[in-house]
Amino acid sequence: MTAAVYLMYLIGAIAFILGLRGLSSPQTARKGNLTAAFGMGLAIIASLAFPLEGSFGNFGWIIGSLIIGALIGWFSAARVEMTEMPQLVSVFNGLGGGSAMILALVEYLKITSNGKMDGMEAVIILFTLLVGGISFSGSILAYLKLDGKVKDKHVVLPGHQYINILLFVASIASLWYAWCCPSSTAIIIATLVSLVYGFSFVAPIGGADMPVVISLLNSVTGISAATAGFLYDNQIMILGGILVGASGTILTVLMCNAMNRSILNVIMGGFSATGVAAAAGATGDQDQTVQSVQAVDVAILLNYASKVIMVPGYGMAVAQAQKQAKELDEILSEKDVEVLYGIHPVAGRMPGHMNVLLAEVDISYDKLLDLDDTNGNINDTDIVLVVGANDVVNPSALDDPSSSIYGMPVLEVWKAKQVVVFKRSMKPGYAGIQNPLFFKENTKMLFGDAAKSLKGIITEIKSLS
Amino acid sequence: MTAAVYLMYLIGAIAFILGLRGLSSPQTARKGNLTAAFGMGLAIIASLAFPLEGSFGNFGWIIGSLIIGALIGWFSAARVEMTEMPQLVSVFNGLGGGSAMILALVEYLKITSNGKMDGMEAVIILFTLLVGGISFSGSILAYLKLDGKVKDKHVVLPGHQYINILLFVASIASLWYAWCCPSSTAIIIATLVSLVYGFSFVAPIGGADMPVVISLLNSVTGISAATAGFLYDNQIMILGGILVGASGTILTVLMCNAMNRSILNVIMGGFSATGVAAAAGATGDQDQTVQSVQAVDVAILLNYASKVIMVPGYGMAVAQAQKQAKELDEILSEKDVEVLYGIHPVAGRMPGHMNVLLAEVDISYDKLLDLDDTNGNINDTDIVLVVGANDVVNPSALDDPSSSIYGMPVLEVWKAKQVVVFKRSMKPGYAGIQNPLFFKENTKMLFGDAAKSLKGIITEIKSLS
Amino acid sequence: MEYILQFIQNNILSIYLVVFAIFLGFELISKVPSVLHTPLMSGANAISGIVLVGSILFLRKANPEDYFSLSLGAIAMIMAMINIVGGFAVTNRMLAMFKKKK
Amino acid sequence: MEYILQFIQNNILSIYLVVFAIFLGFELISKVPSVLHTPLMSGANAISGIVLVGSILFLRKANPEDYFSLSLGAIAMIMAMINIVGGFAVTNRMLAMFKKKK
Ligand SMILES: NC(=O)c1ccc[n+]([C@@H]2O[C@H](COP(=O)([O-])OP(=O)(O)OC[C@H]3O[C@@H](n4cnc5c(N)ncnc54)[C@H](OP(=O)(O)O)[C@@H]3O)[C@@H](O)[C@H]2O)c1
Ligand SMILES: NC(=O)c1ccc[n+]([C@@H]2O[C@H](COP(=O)([O-])OP(=O)(O)OC[C@H]3O[C@@H](n4cnc5c(N)ncnc54)[C@H](OP(=O)(O)O)[C@@H]3O)[C@@H](O)[C@H]2O)c1
Repeated sequence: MTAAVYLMYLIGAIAFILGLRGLSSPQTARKGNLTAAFGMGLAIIASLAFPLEGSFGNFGWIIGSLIIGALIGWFSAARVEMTEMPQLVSVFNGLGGGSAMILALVEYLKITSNGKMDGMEAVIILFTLLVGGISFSGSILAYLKLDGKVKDKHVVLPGHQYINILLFVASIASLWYAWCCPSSTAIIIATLVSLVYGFSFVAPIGGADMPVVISLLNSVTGISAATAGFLYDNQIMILGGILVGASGTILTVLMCNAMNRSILNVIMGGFSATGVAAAAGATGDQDQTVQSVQAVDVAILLNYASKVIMVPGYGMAVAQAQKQAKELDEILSEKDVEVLYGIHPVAGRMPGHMNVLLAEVDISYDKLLDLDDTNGNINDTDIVLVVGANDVVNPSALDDPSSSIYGMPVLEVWKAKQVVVFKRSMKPGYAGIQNPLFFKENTKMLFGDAAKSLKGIITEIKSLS
Repeated sequence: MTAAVYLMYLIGAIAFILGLRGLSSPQTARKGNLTAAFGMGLAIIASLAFPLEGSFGNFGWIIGSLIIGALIGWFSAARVEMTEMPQLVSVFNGLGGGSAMILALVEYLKITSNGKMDGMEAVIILFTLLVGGISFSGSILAYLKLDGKVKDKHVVLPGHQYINILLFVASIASLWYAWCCPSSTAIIIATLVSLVYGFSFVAPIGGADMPVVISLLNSVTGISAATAGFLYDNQIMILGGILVGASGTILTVLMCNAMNRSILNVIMGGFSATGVAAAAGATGDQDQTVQSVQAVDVAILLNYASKVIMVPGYGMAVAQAQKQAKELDEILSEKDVEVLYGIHPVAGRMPGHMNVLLAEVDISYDKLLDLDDTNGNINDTDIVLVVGANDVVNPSALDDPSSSIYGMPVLEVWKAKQVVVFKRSMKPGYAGIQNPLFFKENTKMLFGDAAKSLKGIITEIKSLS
Repeated sequence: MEYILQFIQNNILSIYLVVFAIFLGFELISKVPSVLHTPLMSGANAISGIVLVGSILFLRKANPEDYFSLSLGAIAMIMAMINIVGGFAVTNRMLAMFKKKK
Repeated sequence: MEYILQFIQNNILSIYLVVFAIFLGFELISKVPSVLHTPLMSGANAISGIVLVGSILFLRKANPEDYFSLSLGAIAMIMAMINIVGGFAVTNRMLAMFKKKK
């Protein structure tokens, strides 16, 4: 029996590995995800069947919790809008971390009430408590920020970095206390301090950096799962946790690289602070003029173009304009206009966000250009349609050392013959800074919701021909 | 102390992993190899320092053996010609397998003399003995075949496949006997049968397939090291063995794919048999004529060319003509002739063989085209110089379903304007089949040793200008 | 120090496991193309719910009278289960969109 | 069957290790470009000499009077050591040629 359970865990672990391998190609990704889910199912069954000394069963509680959790998870996943994906991932991540935290808490209480505990075991429990707690409260705040329920300025205190250092020291101290002199009071204090620290850790980080933070917290949750695995001497927990930790770490690094910022810079929230200042300056700066156009003008331009690149950004997700983009693409392709898409690695609010949107409406992979390919193609492009993107097409990143995004590689759309920018207002994007692109000679602004503007253009083109 | 030794092993294992990672790029490959060697050094030191119950020391024997082995290894590595690399790797591989085999043998004798052994332990020992023995005798025969000391026909018996099946059954039976009724006689018989089986396994496989066999035996040696690791409960042995096993397996599969043959087909030696028949036919087939030219003719052709592709093969390694190739390349490049190299994945006698040769004389990576790139470049090429290649430029692979290499992708050199083939005779290449390329209208043959022919061309070109 | 050395000695296999898993994780993830980063994030997130295994084992051992432990354990389980089911389901939804097109 | 189940139970960690190492090996090796296949082959070959560790441990435990075991153990060691030193040295020689050019 024991051997059978061990084998189930082992197969589950292999399924995790194969699942992640599957995720490395779009063709096999879906199967990969299901493989990983299958591995998880095996791990759950194995845990229910595990021959446990001193087990009281409690299967009523267990099955009940499983069902409740599954139902809640299933319905939230089925109901969520694609634009709210970052928020959902963030909440789920917090729940995983919270679960690890509670587990560490109850294990601590159980072990201390049974007598003394082994030193290393206590270290593992307390570490799990700390990282789980940080992940829980941090993710919840990240969710609130992403959802716009909490604004940066509501939670940032003056000298916040020093407060964070203090809180960090305080959590280590409270953990140490819970280690040396075990008591329920000690552990409850330690839990609270960890939670406050997680919250305060995320507080000064700018809303624009939330995806990075979520990915970081994701890796933290993974680590807490892995350390909990040590507690139960359970290999699939260790493996699963580490895989998540690796994934979170790599994604964090990739995102930071794509924004040309260090992880420390993100955590210190330096970006947000300067961003706010710059934004204030930007809105005051109204003496430059922009050329505003109507849908019909853009339709005429497109009618004479032979190569068009569309650059989607967060605004496309907000307006859900991908269907209209696809429709325009089809109409233009019929007229032998070449339509391509320039995808910036951090366009939108999650890595690969734009790819998901465009995949939703069946736009072929071959039309998607990455950063370098887009810039290589830009010179002989007649029109670039910037649909709800802003920071990722900001020339300041290249030529203004005082800009907070200076150094981030961007799509150099201004090198095309014409640029049309779709947005609703002159408001800045997530980085909160002004975009000189809008004032360039070859840039036209088409104000309004992106989906509506695209629809307008489509109608005009149809009436032209 | 124990912990320190454990850590040393662990660091050694990490060094192996990092070393192999380093090997994945030419820039880091050398460092990778040294990292792996460092890991091995740590593993040796850890084994010497390991706190062992019931150790008698015997450090004289140990250090002596280490020194003797190191000296022999070092000098054979330093002395070997680059062309003899396959032979050397094959011998080294056999030694590794042989070492595992002897170890299994002595452990068996020791344990049986001390009383009964645990069933699973015996299985591990006997398995190590089997694979180690196969690897040892198989590699030695592969070495002899590669070196031309043994010809295929000397060792192939009629109905060899049935003999091999019988021998396999015999070795399993003898192992089973050594398992159920331990005795020195039993184990010595089992060892001998394993050795004979390994020898007989390699015997029917054609000389041309030796690289595949070596790679396969390499993976077998790895497996024997890994199982021996189970015996000593030693993780670095398990890891090292498995890494080698994986590497050998992948290389075997890649080579088979590049030749468009299944591994079973290679092992059954089907290739060699048809090869021999075809070769006999080929030498008799003298009614077609070839156009034989002199160095001066080729020099004139080259003088008017603007794009030249050189296709090196095993003959370049034999003639050590890479220096002359480089010299010709430099002279032509000065005259603004574009010189590229078409590298077939199985040209030569080892995977990557040509790359090693050309690297030896500092030819830049950018000039090396792989199979697809070469074929893409061939149409506007003025002259292809086939320097000692044969099978890899054989059009039968594409258009003659009866050919033994039918289906293998080849370099389609005959699509170039002119082809010059450098070889010493009309003898076939390693696959032993005739090459219709030699009889094409746009093919010229330059007979003689490749290095001498190239030197002749260089002299002529210099005198022309 | 004493603790740590002792721990290393007793858990050397688990330490190997951790090291191998870390390398394996990095090799696997670094192959994922940026197109798939969002699904990767949510898929990995679902896997982090593996902590559920711990809460099942805890609950099975908990004293059936001790409602405090039972409730906390059940909460931990529910949280992890939401993470798992929700994570895999949402990833599947995202990837379904990719698949349609092929 | 009994044996095997017992073995699995007692060696589950080592089995995990093997499984992870296999995956890791395949991920690592499949990244090596064909240019480097010959050095990979000889480098991997050198690593297979790790069986030396076994022969060292064997020799250290062998009875100093038992010349039969000592000689066989020494032969095993010498063979493995040739494999190691020769393998790494020859790989280094090959790779040195690659490096020169950069
Ligand atoms: N993708 C990631 O993984 C990731 C991670 C971390 C940070 N970020 C950050 O997120 C930002 C992404 O850049 P981005 O260019 O995609 O977006 P952005 O800079 O945030 O700009 C989005 C633009 O879309 C416009 N917009 C919003 N709703 C719209 C609608 N319904 N119709 C038309 N336009 C609409 C907005 O202007 P109006 O309000 O005037 O309409 C805004 O200027 C970068 O700063 C990046 O660093 C991304
Ligand atoms: N690379 C690998 O990993 C690998 C693995 C397994 C099998 N193989 C097999 O090996 C073969 C490789 O093909 P290949 O085209 O490179 O070689 P090949 O077909 O063996 O032909 C080599 C040619 O070089 C000529 N040659 C030998 N010495 C020469 C010298 N000193 N000067 C001039 N020419 C000389 C020979 O003709 P003369 O005798 O008339 O001079 C011979 O025709 C394939 O059949 C492949 O399947 C390779």
